[in-house]
Amino acid sequence: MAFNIYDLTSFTQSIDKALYSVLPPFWAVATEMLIIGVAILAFYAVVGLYLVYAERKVCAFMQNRVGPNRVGPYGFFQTIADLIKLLFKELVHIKSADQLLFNLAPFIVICASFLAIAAIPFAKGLHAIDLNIGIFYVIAVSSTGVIGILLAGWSSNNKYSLIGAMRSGAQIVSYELSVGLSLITMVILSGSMQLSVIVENQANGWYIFKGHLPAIISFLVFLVASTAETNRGPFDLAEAESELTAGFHTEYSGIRFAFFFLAEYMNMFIVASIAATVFWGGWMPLHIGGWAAFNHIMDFIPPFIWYIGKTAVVIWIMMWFKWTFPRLRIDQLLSLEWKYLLPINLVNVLLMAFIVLMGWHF
Amino acid sequence: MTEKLIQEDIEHEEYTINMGPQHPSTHGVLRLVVSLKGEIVERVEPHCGYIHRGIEKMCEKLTYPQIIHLTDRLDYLSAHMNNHAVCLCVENALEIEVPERVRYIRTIMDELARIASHELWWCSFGMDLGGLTCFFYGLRDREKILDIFEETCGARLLLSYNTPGGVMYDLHPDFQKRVKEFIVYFRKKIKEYDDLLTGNVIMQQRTKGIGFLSKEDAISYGVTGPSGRGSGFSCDVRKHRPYGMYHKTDFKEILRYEGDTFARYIVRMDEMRESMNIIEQLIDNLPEGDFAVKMKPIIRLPEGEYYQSIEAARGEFGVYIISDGNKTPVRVKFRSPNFCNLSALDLISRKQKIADLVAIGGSLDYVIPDIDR
Amino acid sequence: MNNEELKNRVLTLVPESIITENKQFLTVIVPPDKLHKLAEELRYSEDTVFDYLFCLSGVDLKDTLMVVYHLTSTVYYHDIVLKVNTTDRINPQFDTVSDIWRTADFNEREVYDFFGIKFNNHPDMRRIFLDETTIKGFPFRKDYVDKNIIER
Amino acid sequence: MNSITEYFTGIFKALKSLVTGMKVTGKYFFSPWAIVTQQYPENRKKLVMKDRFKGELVMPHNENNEHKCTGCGICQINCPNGTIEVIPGFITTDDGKKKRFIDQHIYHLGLCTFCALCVKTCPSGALSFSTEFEHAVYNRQKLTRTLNKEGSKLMKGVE
Repeated sequence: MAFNIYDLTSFTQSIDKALYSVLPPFWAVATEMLIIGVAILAFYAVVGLYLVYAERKVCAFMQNRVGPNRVGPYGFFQTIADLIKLLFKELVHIKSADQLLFNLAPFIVICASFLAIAAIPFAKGLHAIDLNIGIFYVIAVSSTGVIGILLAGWSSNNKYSLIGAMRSGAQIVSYELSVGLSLITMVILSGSMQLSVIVENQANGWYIFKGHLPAIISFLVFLVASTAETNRGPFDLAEAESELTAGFHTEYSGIRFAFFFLAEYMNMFIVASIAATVFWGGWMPLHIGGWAAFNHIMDFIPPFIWYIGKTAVVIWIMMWFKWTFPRLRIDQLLSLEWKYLLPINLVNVLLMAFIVLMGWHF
Repeated sequence: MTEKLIQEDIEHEEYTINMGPQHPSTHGVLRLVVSLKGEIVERVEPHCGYIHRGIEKMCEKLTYPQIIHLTDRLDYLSAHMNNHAVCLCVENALEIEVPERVRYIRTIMDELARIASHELWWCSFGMDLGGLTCFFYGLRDREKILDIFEETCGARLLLSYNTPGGVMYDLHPDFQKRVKEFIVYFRKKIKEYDDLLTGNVIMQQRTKGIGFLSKEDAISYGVTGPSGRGSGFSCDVRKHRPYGMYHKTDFKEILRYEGDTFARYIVRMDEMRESMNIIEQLIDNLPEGDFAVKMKPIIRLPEGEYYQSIEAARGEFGVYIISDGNKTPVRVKFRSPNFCNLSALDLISRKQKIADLVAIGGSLDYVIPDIDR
Repeated sequence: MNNEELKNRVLTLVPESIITENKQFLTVIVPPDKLHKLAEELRYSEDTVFDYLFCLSGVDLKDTLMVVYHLTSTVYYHDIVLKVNTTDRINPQFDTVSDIWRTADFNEREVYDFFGIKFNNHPDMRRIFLDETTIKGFPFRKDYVDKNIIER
Repeated sequence: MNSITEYFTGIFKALKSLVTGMKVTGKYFFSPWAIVTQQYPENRKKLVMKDRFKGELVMPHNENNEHKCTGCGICQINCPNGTIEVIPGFITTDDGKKKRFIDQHIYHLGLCTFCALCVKTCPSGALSFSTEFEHAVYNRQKLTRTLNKEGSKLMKGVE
C-alpha cells in the first residue's frame, strides 16, 4: 500500500481495491461509506471544537485579553471540557414547543453542514466524492441549513426565536444569490464545476491571480456573502444577542445547543474551504511563474498543509470581520445585498465572461 | 394592564415582547414591554422598579454625612458627582466656604468620573450595536481611571470621597503625575475609538437619523445631559449654574442639533475630549491648602429647603433637601437624569426597528439604579 | 424677568397665592384648583416661558401632603418654585401638569406611587415602581408602617 | 450621473472606514504585549494593593496586643448600616470611678458599604482599613468578626 503524502490517490484507491477484493461489491461500498462517515465525523468534531477554541483565542488577542487559559496548556482542552459539559447538561423540555420539529431542527442544521463536507477536496485524492457538479452540490446542500434554523425558531414557541428565524430566512435566501453568482464567476473561468478539476487548473497560478480584477471582486463578494450565509458577525442578525438574546436558539440547551454551535463553526469551515479551493487553489502549492527554485520549495509542503493553511487564513479573516464590526440592521443587510452585492456581481459575471471569451486571463 | 396591552395587540395584529428584566441590552433590570409590527416598534412601555431600594426614604433616617454613601448607589457610574451634589447642597445650606483646593479636587475628580462613565457608555454602546471588541477597549482604558481613584479615594466605583466640608483624604502624592499620564494615554486611545466605531460605515448608518428627539421635546421631557445636548438643548449645569471650579475654567458646552442617535454619540465623544481639557487646565494649578474644613460632629441644617443640581455624566442630577433643623432631613429628593431620559424613550423609538431601539437605548445611556433609586 | 416682576405676575394671575422668597428660589404656594391655570400661563406666556420642569417632588410634612414643582426657563434662565398642598390624606388630588411638561408624566406617577397623590386628567395614573398587588399603602408617607422594616 | 458617482464613492468610503477599523483590531492581534489581563490567582504573590484601598475594617494592634479603642461607640453611631456593634464593659478604677472599656468590637463585614465614616470619625484613631479584599467565605457567620483580639488591652496614653 503506497502512501505518498503528496498524492493520496493511490492510497485511497488501494483501500478501495482491497475492500473490493475481500468483500462482495455491496458490502464493500457499505464499508467504504462507514469508513468515510466515521472519518468525517471525527474530523468534524475535532475541527468544530478547535475552531471554537481558535475563535476564542483570536478574539481574545484582538481585545487585549488572554482568552481561555485554564484547561490544559494555553487552555487547549477548554472546548473539549465545554463539550463534555454540554453533553451532560439537561435538555430543557419546552412544554408548549412543537416537540417533533423542536427536536428535529438541530439535526437538520448539522446534517446540512455535514453533507457539504463530502465534496470538499482536502488533498490530492483525498475527498469523499468527486462530483462533476461539486460547486453546485455544495451550494445546494449548505443552503438547506436555513430550514433547520427556521424550524428551530418556529417550533420553540418563543417570540425572540421567531424573529431571529425570520431574519435568518430573509438573510440566507438573499445572500445565497451572491454566493452562487460569485462562484459562477469562477466557474466561468475554470470551465468546470468539478472541484478537483478546478484545483488542478490552478497548478500554474491561483485563480485569484489569474482572473484579474473580476476574480478579486468576486473573492471579496464571496467573502462577505458567505460570512452572511453562515450567520456570523457582522451579519449575525439571527442570533443578535444584544437584541434577541440568542435568536433562534434561545430555547435550546445541552447537546442540541451544541449542535447549532458546532454547525455554525463547521459552516464557517466549509465556506472557508470553498473560498480556499476556488480562489486560492485548494491544496495546490503557491507557484509563481519563472521562479523554479521557489516553486520547488513550495512543492515540498504537503498538499493537506496547504489546504488547511489557506482555509485557516480565510477563517481568520472572517473572525477579524466579526470582532471588528458592529452588527447591521435587517434593512441594511438586505439593501447591502440587493443594492450593492448583487448588481456588482452581475456586472462581474459579464466582465469575467468577456475576459474568458477574449482569452485575456493567464 | 399588561394583559390589556396584549389583548390590544391581538386586535391590532401586534406582537408584544418583553425586553428585560433580564436582557443584554437594557443594561440592568429594566423591563421594556415592546409592541412590534414585524420588526417595527409600535410603542415601548418601560416598567421600572425591579431594584427600587427606597434610597430617598432611607435618607430620612440618616444624618447628612451618612446620606453620601447612599448617593453612590444611585448612578454608580457618576458616583463622585452625586456625592458632590449632596455635599454642595449641605455646604450651601450651612453657608460654608470650602477651601479652593477642595474645589479643584472635586472638579478634577468629577471630570475623571465623567470620562470613566463615558468610556463605559462607549463600550456598552458598541456592544449594543454588536461590536463586541469595543467593550474591552473601553473597559481597558476605564481601568486606568479606576486605578487613579483607588489610589486616592480607596475605592474604585463607589467612592464616597466627598464629605460635607471637603474630601475624605488629601490627594495621593502621585495623583498629578498619574492623571497627566492618563491624559496623554487617553488622547491616543480616543483616536482609536474613532477609528474603530465612529467612522465605521455600519455604525453611522445604524445611528444617523435614528431616534430623533427635537429640542422642544427634549426640554419638555426634561432630557438632559449629553442626550439633551444632542438635540440642541443647552442644559449644561456647569455653564448655567457653575459650581466647583467650572466658572474659572475655559470649556465649551458641546451642542449638536441633529437630535439623532449619532448626535448623542458625538456629544459624548466630544465631552470626553472637553473633560480632558478641563483637567489639563486644573491639574497644574492645584493650590496648596486644607482638603477639608472642620465641621461640627453633628451637622444640623437650618430649617428650610435647599436644591442643588450638578452635571452628572448622564444629565442634571439634583438634590432637594427639606430640613426642619434636625440632624436628619425631612425629605430628600434626588432629581435623577436617567428617569427623565427614560420617559422620552417611547417617543423617540416609535416606528423604528428593534435594532434601533437597542441603539437608542444605548445612546440614552440609562443606568437602572438611578431610575429606580 | 427678575423675582419682583415674577412675583407681580403670579399675583395678578392668582391673587390667592402665597409667595415667599428664600436665598435660592422664589416660592409660590398655589391653591390646588389654580395650579393648572397658573402653570399654563407661566409656560406659554412670551415673557416667562417656564418650559423646563426640572424637579417634581412629592413631600409629606406629617399633616400636609405637598407637591413641589421646580421650574426654569431655557430662554430667560429665571426660576420659580410652585407648591401645592392639601391636608386631605385619604384621597389627595391635584391637577396634572403632564400636558404642559411631558416629564411630569413619569414624575407624577412616581409621586402617586409613593405618596398616593392622585393627579386628575393624567393619561396613565398607576404605580410606576412598586407592585400594585403586593404593596398596600404609600411607603414614603410618614405614617406608613411596614412590619418588614427593621428599625436600627 | 451624479448618483452613480455617489454610489461608487459611497462604496469606497465605506470600504475605507471598514479597513480603518480592521487596522485597529489587526494591530492588537499582532501585539500580544498589549494584553492587559491579570491572571489573578497566579499573581497573588506580586499583587500590590493601593495603600488606601478600603478592603475591610481592622483594628490595628501593636506587638504587646494593645489597641487604641476606648469603646466610646462613636463609630457605631456614625455607621449608616449598623455594621458596627460596640459592646462596652465597665471596670472600676482604683480611685472609684467607673471606666468604660471595649469588651467586644463586632464588625459585620456583610453589611459594610466601606464609606469610611467610622475610620474618619474615630476620636482615637483606633480603626483603619486593610487592603485585604478576598472576603469570600462559605458561611455567613464568618463575616461577623470581633475586631479586638482576645485579651487585648487599651494602649497607654489613649483616653
